[in-house]
Amino acid sequence: MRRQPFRAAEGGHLVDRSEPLRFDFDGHRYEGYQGDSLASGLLAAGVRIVARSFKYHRPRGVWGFGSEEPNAMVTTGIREDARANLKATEILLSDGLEAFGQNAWPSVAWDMGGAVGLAGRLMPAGFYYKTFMAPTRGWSALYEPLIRRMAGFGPAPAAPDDAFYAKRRIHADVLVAGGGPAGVAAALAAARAGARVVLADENVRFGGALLRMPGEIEEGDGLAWIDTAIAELETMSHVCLLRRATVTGYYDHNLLTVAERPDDDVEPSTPAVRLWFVRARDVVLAAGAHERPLLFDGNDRPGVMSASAAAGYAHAYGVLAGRQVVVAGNNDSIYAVARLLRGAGVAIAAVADSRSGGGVPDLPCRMGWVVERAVGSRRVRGVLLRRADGKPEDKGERIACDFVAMAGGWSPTLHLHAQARGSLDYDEERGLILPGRAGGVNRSAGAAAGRFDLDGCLAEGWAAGLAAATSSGHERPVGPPPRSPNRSAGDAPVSWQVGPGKRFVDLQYDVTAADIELAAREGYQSVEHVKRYTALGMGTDQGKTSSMAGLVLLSEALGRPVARTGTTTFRPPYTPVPIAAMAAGLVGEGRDALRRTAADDWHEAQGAVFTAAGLWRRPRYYPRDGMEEVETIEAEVRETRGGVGIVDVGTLGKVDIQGRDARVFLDLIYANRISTLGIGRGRYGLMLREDGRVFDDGVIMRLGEHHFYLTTTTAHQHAVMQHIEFLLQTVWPELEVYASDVTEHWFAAALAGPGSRALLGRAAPELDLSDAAFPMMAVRAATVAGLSALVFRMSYSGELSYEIAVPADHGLALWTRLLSEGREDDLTPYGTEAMGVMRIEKGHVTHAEADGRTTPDDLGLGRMVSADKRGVGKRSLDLPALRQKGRRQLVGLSVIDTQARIPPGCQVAESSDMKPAPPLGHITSFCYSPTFGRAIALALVENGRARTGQTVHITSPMTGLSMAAEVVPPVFYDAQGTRLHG
Amino acid sequence: MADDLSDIRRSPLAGLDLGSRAGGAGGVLLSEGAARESFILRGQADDAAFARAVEAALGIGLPQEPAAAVGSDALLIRLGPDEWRLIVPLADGGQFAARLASELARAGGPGALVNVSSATTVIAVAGERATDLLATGTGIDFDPTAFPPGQSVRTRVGNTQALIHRQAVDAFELHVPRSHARSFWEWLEDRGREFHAAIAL
Amino acid sequence: MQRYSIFSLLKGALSGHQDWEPAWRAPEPKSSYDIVIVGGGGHGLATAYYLARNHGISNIAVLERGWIGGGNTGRNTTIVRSNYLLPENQRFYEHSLKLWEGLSRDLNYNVMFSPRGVINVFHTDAQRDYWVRRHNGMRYAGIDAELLTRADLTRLVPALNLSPDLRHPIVGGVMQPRGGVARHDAVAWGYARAADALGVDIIQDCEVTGIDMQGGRVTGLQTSRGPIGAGRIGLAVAGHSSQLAQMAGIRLPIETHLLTATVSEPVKPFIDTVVSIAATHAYISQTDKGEVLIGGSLDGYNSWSQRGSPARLEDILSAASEYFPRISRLRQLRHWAGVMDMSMDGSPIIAKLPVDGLAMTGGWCYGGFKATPASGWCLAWTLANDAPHELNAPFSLERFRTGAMLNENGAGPVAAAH
Amino acid sequence: MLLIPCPFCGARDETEFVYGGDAGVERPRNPETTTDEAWTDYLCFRDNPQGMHRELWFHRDGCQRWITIERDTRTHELGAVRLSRS
Repeated sequence: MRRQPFRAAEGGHLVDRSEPLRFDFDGHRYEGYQGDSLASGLLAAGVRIVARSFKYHRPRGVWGFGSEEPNAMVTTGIREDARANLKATEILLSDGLEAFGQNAWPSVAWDMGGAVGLAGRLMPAGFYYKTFMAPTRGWSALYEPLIRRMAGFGPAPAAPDDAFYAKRRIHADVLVAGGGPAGVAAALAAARAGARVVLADENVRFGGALLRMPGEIEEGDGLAWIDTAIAELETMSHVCLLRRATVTGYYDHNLLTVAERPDDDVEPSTPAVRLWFVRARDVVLAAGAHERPLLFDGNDRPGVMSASAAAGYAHAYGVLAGRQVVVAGNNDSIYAVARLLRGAGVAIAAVADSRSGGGVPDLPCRMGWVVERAVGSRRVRGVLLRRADGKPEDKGERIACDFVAMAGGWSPTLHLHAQARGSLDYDEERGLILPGRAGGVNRSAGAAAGRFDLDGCLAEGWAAGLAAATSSGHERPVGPPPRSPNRSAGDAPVSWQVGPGKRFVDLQYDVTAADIELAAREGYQSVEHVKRYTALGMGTDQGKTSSMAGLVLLSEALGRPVARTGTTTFRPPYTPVPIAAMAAGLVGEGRDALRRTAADDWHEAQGAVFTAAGLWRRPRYYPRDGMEEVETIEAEVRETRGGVGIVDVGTLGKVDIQGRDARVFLDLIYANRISTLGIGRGRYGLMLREDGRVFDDGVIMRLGEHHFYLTTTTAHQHAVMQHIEFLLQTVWPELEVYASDVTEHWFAAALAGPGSRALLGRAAPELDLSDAAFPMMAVRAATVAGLSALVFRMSYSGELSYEIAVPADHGLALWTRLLSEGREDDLTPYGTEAMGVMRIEKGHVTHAEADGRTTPDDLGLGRMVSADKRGVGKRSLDLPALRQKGRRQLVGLSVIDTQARIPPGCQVAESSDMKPAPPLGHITSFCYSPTFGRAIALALVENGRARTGQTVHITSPMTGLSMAAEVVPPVFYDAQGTRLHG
Repeated sequence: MADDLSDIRRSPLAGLDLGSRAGGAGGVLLSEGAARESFILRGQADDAAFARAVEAALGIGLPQEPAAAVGSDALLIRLGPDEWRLIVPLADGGQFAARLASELARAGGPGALVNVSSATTVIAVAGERATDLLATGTGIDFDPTAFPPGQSVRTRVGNTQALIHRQAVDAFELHVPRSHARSFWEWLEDRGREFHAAIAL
Repeated sequence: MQRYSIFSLLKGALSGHQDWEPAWRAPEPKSSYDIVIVGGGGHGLATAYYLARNHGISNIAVLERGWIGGGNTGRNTTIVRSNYLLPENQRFYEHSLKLWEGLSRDLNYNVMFSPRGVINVFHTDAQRDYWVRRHNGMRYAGIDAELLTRADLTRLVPALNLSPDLRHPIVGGVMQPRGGVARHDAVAWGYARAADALGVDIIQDCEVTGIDMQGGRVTGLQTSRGPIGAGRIGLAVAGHSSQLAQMAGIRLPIETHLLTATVSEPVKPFIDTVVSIAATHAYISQTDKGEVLIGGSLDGYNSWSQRGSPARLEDILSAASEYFPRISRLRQLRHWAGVMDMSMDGSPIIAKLPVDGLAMTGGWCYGGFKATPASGWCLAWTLANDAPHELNAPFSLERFRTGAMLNENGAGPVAAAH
Repeated sequence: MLLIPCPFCGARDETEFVYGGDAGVERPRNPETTTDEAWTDYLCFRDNPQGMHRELWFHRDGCQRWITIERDTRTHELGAVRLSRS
């Protein structure tokens, strides 16, 4: 195990030195402390190369401090447990953590892929658009496989994520995004005013920039003031504090997503990530700012890093990024950073300030000097400094160092503001893009709004919190705002010092300044073109450190002001969000509840094989010992047709219709007339869509003067309800009709077969089942098997049949009592397959036929459309295309070869050759009919009815199967309907 | 007349065998609520005859807010401009409904009364983390000022539509469609892991 | 035009890539053109290219409000296929697919068309019957189509979850092997470069604010860069078809809706085909960068906001991770929403409009990207001949008047239902 | 995700609702005497404005009322809201 050579003797407010931890990186064991991030642990151990770059495989080190990190992406865990593309800066060190560098073989330290770097000159931005075109299929056959081998950063996942993920949907008066000085001030002001506050920060501790650099608030240590404020907020029940929680997305009507990583030390019930959906009345955006890089040759070498990050490792973790530093930059922060590093034990080789004049006496300042080049390959060994205003032939000065802290100024974090569709303003003088007009109800504060002094951040945060509380109706007194003596703005003038060489703009995708210039030269001049041509800002850091530099370089290349160049669109999320967190609670039945009928437990106990019917499950058939599926289904059909069967029809939609205008309304929503129905009688009804296509069908029963009960297909329960309410509430609001969905209340079973009358007669002895007393399409209230029920005489199977409905709480009792009552009748429970066979034999249509394209006439139901009344969809039937000759019409097909079986998805053609030609039609439903001893089908065939008697071919070109069949009328079975009477 | 049906009534949760799952002590307690009779009552809120008939039958006035009006045993909840839900104990044996039906008939038959007693199953969610658990799956604001105890809302929770009746700050009854009940219960248990949900009979 | 090839790339490397010419010019608009195409996306640029190449008309301008390829061309899920149900759509999209197959060479610009196969999986008998029938029908239209068993699926898509314990288990699939993906931006850029080389003026940052008409005929356009005369005008502005048609006083059977798409962080490829899941309407592929790209269904209401709803994301990501469980280990990198021209029957409109000299391509619903070459090809034909080609004759506006809707998925005239 | 202020239930998430399209489309009172053009206008043709749009939503998971709202299709800012039948 390696010690911690780069751990300072003291310091580090985030680490607990009494708790050492061991961790592995690329197979080597290291030591760190509780509270370390993986990045700080690696730096403490002296590991400089933590990653390889995407395109050129250049060695890369830790660059930043948090979610802005472009370089240090690692994989944790191995094989099934591996998690790729994690930022070392965001991983909390835990004992036994295993991490690996990415995009390298065998390791990031010794990467064979580095050889690719040599071919780099052949790979400028967009090189693949210019070649790999020949031969014709060359791209996909030859080149793409190679490109795909290079693709991706980390390894592909090897297993699902089995961690627990959670979600929470809450409401807040004020959401504060960012828990630095501005955010904490905002939260405190808003909470004191009485607002419900959510404060979220991505770090393990509130404090923001104060975590990295000390500051003074209210005449004391800034971080101590933050702690006190947080302690006060923690006492308030209307405040929710979220640590390690990043506000990732800003959506319509002030809905924001917050990804919280509660703690890496998980107990089983702690989610790996809890995704919050916060509906906030007002939002304070205080997400701070990102430090900008400087653009010089070799600015990607391990050891070249953000100055504030270098300071942060020293201050927060007591970790030194090296022994000897060159601090370079364009703003006052370099002095504070240099002093902090010096205090922590780092030798200051030079402080290069690109501004001329000024300087501080206590540091080796080079005023008006810039870094031209970083020297060293596997790690930085020194820099070449030169005068900012010097001539190219001026020789620079080489200064040895083992790390470079660069301070290119700050870019306010605009992501959430921009996601909310706020406007962006370019401040030419300060070289900053600032939030302009707000999109949602929000306000930006602190560094996110371009205030870089501590006092300004506190004041602005406080004011924003107060204003947000006020706007959500909370005005309790809050006291005075906190103050800080740190009032220097520390603004950076725009300065993108550019020399020759490989100047990396986007470290993650290896985009250089030359790439951006090339794109501009080739005409890709919109900032979006440049992004897409070079991949600038498309990495997992989403351009947090690169987009501003890219913008300025592009503007310079085109000789136009930055304000005209504009920015690319800020897309959510702000940082990558685990897909498993988005999916939490929505997998399997959590996403689509499985709907079960009241008899479901019986079906399950019986071993039924189920099939899906929308969200419902229904028995497909009931397996029998020693019988294949097809035999079983045939038996269920035979026994029903020959005796009596029972089927669970509890899934049909049911609607209760009442009100004085019920009859008028039913005439309008059905194509056929319903108003003439007598009490106690029922009728088959056909619903059309307004465009004249068949929408749904069912049975309408009249239970009373103004009381009807109707059924819908299983699939359209909700659609029909919505349709009915639409018509009642928006088209005919004058009608007094009350429609109630009663699908869930009723269970129903159908008894079918010639034996159904006898069985029902015993189960409902009080009921007169004679044809005269209880004719077809009649409805009666009765006691069946001791249960209050509604009995309908109707038939779907073509046999004498009764449907019995009881409240679903009694559904299982009805089902089991009928089965035991029917034991002597050999009552056969049957599933959807047998039901389907019988309905095909009978020529009843389902959604396979009424597929949203067919008219009543297409389905042979034209006569059902009342000529003498209005109704939904009727007008469309007069449109020319719906009356046109040559439409596909419903027919029956009877397969000539009795041994043949129809495969799924067949077409209907004139010939069996299956050569390309327009087919005649297609099969809609098919089965083997045990009744007729051959395969039969329903089909939609061009001019089908006129083809009755002709031979056509049922074909399946993909399987090469075809069979001859005769066109017959769609009702195969008992066309006269005599069997309906038993 | 039919049998006494209390012994044959079957809950859609029966197949889950809650008895075998019972136990645990956590921030939230899940249990199946007592079965109820429930009815959809439709009518015009400004129809005086309708309102009088309801009051005469139930002894409580038609609530005009989405709040529940509580009578001696009956709960009357306004769910829509012309829709209420009447919930009464199962033991009532349909007396409330019969009285209401006859009062409505006497008033000339305004509105509509529909028995939906079997349509929903009652699931009770209680405990200090009850709102947190429900908030994993619904966008309703559970702040007591926005949703005070005694009120009810119809909304979406997780994988189902539900009528949530808030009995106390941390006690809720959810009336969920019976065909969804099992899936919903399992969803609640899964989401409840975060709060060490316990199950009671 | 400077030819692109491996040799030109080598030459470029030697000169430090200083000698590459602009891929297209940035001309000032002329006072008038024979034909003006509104919309510098793939469709508009393709229209200009085919007008110049196939019909010898090169006095053409393409007017783009922003930057070329900045609309739906740059915001789709890059899928190319011709696996449609209706014969009219089959013919049209197959023509498009054939153009895709030669496009990189045709344009001398690698659009990275990658025929890695488009697979549709299904879960129920009814879905099986539908998908198999659709693919059997494709065979009758001369289009490649294969039936896949579960074993085939295991082989072709090892990451796919074929467990019978899924809420909606997969029972089988169908595949169009010639379907695949292409690099979306490159399509716009390749057409732009090739059209420019044939003399077409591509004018960016030029917003059309009005259409001038005289005697029932178009005469030109008002733009943010001044008036431009035009003999004929082609609209290729899907997402804004209604607005442009409105300038000529025409209402369309189109609503504009959002379609959400998202990508994961890049990882090494483990999904090498395009897979579309019937149960959830999610379609999944992995880009050559390594991002898993997931598209879903519409947010469902008229909108030009390009943001999409997180509810839709929960939807498509839960679906994606259920059918590709390993996806659950990835993180979502970025999401966006396209602005979709949803026609009232789910099929496009490529037609002359009821004003002389004005034609459009639009109403693309989910089909816009894959249609790019044929859409441009057909609109070019229609503009050049003042009459539709037989490929686009069915995609008329009149069909909405006669009831001859091309109802690809059977939903009624409800834009969001397609 | 929109927050739709249902006039009866109060503000609820978009996921509780079903979109019903342009509220300005009126069904011809006498379809029989309506021309094909006017009838198909009702069926298919829409203004599809960029800006304020008056549209119908069905509160499926709440009061089950159809409501009419005004919404800016670019920003999703809401205007007036009412029950469609009131």
